[in-house]
Amino acid sequence: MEQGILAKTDMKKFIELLIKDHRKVFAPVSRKGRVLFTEVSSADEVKLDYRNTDLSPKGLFLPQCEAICTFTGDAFQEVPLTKDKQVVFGMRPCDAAALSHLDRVFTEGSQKDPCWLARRENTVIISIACSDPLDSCFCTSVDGSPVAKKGSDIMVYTIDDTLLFEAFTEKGKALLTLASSFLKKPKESALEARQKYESAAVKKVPALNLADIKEKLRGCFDLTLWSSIAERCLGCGVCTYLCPTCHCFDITDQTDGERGRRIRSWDSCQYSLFTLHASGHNPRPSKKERMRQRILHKFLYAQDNFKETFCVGCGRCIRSCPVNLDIKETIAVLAAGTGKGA
Amino acid sequence: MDNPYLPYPVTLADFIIENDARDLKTFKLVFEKKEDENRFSYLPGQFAELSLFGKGESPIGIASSPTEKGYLLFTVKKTGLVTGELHNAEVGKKMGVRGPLGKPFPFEKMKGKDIVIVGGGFAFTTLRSAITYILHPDNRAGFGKITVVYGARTPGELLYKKDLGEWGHDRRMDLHVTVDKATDGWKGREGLVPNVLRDVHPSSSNAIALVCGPPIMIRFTMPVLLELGFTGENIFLSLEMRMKCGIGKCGRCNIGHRFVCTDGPVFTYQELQSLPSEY
Amino acid sequence: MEEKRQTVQHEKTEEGWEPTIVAFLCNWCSYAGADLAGVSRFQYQPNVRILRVPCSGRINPLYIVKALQNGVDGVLVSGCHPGDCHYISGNLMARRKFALLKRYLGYLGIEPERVQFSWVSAAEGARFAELINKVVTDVKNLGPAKQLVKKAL
Amino acid sequence: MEKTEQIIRETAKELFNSGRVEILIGYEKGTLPFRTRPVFIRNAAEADRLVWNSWCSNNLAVYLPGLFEQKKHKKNEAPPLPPKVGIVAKSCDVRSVINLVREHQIPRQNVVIVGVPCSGMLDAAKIKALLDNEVVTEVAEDGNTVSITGRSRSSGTKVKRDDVVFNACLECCSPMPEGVDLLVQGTARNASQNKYDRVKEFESMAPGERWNYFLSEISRCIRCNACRQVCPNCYCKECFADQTNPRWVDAGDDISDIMLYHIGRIFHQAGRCVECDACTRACPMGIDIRTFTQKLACDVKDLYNFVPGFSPEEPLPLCTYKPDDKQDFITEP
Repeated sequence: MEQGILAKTDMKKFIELLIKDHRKVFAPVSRKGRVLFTEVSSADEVKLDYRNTDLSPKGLFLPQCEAICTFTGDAFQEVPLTKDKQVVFGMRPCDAAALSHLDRVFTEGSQKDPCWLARRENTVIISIACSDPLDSCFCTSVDGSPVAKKGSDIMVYTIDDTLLFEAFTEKGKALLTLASSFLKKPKESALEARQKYESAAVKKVPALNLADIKEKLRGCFDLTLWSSIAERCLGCGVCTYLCPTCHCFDITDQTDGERGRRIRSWDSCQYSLFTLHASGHNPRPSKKERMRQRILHKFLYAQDNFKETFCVGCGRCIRSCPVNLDIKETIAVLAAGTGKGA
Repeated sequence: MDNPYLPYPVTLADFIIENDARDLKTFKLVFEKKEDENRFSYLPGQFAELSLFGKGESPIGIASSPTEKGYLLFTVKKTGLVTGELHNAEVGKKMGVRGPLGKPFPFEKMKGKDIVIVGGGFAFTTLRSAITYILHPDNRAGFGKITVVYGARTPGELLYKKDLGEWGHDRRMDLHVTVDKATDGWKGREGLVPNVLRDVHPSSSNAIALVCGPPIMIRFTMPVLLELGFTGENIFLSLEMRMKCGIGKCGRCNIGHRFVCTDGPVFTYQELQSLPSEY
Repeated sequence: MEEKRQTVQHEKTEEGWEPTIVAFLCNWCSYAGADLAGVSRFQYQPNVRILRVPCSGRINPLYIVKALQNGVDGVLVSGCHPGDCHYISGNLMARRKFALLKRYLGYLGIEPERVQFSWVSAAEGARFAELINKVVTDVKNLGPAKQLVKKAL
Repeated sequence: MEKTEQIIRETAKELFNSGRVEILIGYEKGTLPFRTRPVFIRNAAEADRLVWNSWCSNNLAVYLPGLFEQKKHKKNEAPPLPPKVGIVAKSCDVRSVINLVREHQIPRQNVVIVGVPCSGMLDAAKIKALLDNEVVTEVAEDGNTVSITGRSRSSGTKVKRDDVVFNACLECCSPMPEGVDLLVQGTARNASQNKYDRVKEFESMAPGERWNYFLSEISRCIRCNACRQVCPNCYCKECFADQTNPRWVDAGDDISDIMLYHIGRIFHQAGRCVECDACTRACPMGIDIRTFTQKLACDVKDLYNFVPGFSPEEPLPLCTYKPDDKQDFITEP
């Protein structure tokens, strides 16, 4: 089943069906003024009229901390990969696009990441098209859109009191087929409404001029501008931890007497310890180099390696930076600076 | 699917103290399972994550050659948590090895060519692997003249003294060992590696240079190699970076868009010049 | 500090449970007091593990919190009586830290009896034995520590 | 406020023209509505970037230790002179500066403190909550009234200014900066008389409830370290939380580790915290850190009658003692 209409009042049934089908359902839930993806047990908790979750949903696939193996003394044991079937309901297209970027990192190259793969394969992503972007959103300037399908299995459009579902992957279609008993076939008018919705939504996103940004950034590594850009940075990890495409991690051992586990946990290129050698040498010794790494990784290195910009324009880093460092502005300043050959 | 984050179980079979400062030891590791040894198929220049449960992992260049069957050698300097623990380890200690990781020296490209090997200090490890590999009777004929220039600060800091002794008598190669500062009883050369290299003056025609050493040595060796006529694509260097995953995912060892763990650690001088100097 | 973390592995059941208490004792007074208690054959409860420190002023409040995280049921810190510090004012400086820490942990909702502070001189073997008995009884009444305790692996 | 802003700009220009400062840290317009951000001004011409309004909530003192960090220099050369730095500071920020001087992190003679009387900064989270988390499009101030407009509402919701001011500002005991070099003319809010109401309120809860609150707040922590990085007092070269040998705080997901980090960090502020609220404001997860920093400030005042950030000479309470300090907490067998 590729399309279906669900009355908003029937959402409860839909979520219940998913849970009955032995799937964990994650959806945006409002808690103390923050909206976060949380496992839900009923549709009542789900908040669909949110704009962007405070934390990106990347943690559902790359948890902040997960065990790679456990050990007792010198003998180790593999941690079995997850087999849980999951549905993420109500993801924003920008976050879904970020997942497809991360798929490139974790599944390409000579070695694949089994933990990431297991979670991705067992999860159906139901995205919800965006109609009311924030001032800090800029998805359309980084190859995205409030209705982009990349990374999602199903897209949901809110049309009046109904939700229009459209599936475009096998996983997505299978899920809709499962719910076919209470999904109605959409009328022509609904599809027209969707099209209007799409074009209206795209226009609402503030647009930047990021044309040729990759070429402009290519010559900016040695610009003195980096010092002034990074000057106000405080070196916390907010931007990277909230970012849906930042995926750097650390591997450390945790012990409890003889027993222990090897864990991988989020790490941030903004921390000085990130690249510190045991000898004391640090290739990125100050916040200038670390800021440069973050920006160029997203806009240049990822382009070189994957032909993708590892920024999806969700605006989280802009909204939550304690000192209002704005990646949009940074890029603009750099692009201008390269032109001048400063 | 194999989990690339899991090590192969190995046992510490032996170790030797390499230097007077006693902070460099070469560890001989033996796979617990024969099939793991077969799966761990490597070439000189590659590295592996040494894994000590409870302490963590540390990326170390492989010092043994694949022609040395039955064991792996790693020369490790005592610096951090993992290497400190390793230095305290006793024979029989169970640990892990994850790899092989990274790209080896370009043996395809080196075939039939003269090889100039320049090493300094403790960075000689993967070069030892390369020399041993090249000198092996099965491989020696595949390469031309072998010239090795190796230096350390003092005689006591030279690695692999046994190998150096044997290679010194080996007519199949031309070995020049030097020290920055001679001590009593040192009969060999005294002088910095770049200067010795200039003296030795190996031919650059149909030749490849492999260079590993501390940054300062690299900085002064490069002009000499260029002077000798080596071009950027014929000089190969091995880099070091802080690493965790070793498979290009964890995001910390990049120089520009290249990852030292997967695209390196061996790079041509030409490649390095096109990359930012952030290492 | 012992490098390897060793969660105190006792069954956290009320039945047959015996608390584990860590006592940080200053070298000059309280540790000597404990010694005297032993030499004098004063009986006290066996639940205490003693860590000798140069001075109560050496105790970083983090040690105390870390001990609780590692699963001890109670912490006792004891130094020289005010005025008797071998380093003149170590215990007086420490007193301020301890006063704040005691209040702070209580504020977070941790039972005040979990962390106790006292002064014991080298001559007070009997006082030391009584102190231990009191602390052990207090902690026994509280039951096993559950807050702030790290999960066993 | 506009007048204050003008005076700040003029003051800055004078400071540059007279050569009293080389760098001035102040606030400039942010890239988002209802935000300002730190700016480093380096000459008189740039001074017009400076702004002053109700969104100047950052504590700029956090940048000072970095500016005075000893730069690397050649062995045979004299070390470079420390810079002459100006800083635009609210009273809480001034207290941070003075505390940094007290802790010998910055040389007082090289800092020109431009104090600005503070009427309390506006709390965007409170405003957002008033509009039921709708996108706020306009916040207009008129004396003690604030009018808030949301994206889908045409008319402004009017509230008392104090309803949308940060809690920390409501409880501020000294909105008028003290010990500054230049005091910008302006009016400050009245000093609060009911200090530590939140602490008292929290203490009135049962211990179990208090613990559960602590647990639920800390469980939202994502370990981004923002609370530490924005704190002017957190200048340690190596934080205990980053040490690996011994490793105090594991990288894992055990809540006790995260608690240990917060307890350790907050307790390290005992007698030093000036209650500027920077940690709470920086937290991307909205953790109520303030309830837990306040307690120590409250106890330090209560036990040792000390309020940090007023005297550059007076010993810090945890680096001194009195023979008759309270010791009613001591266990008597």
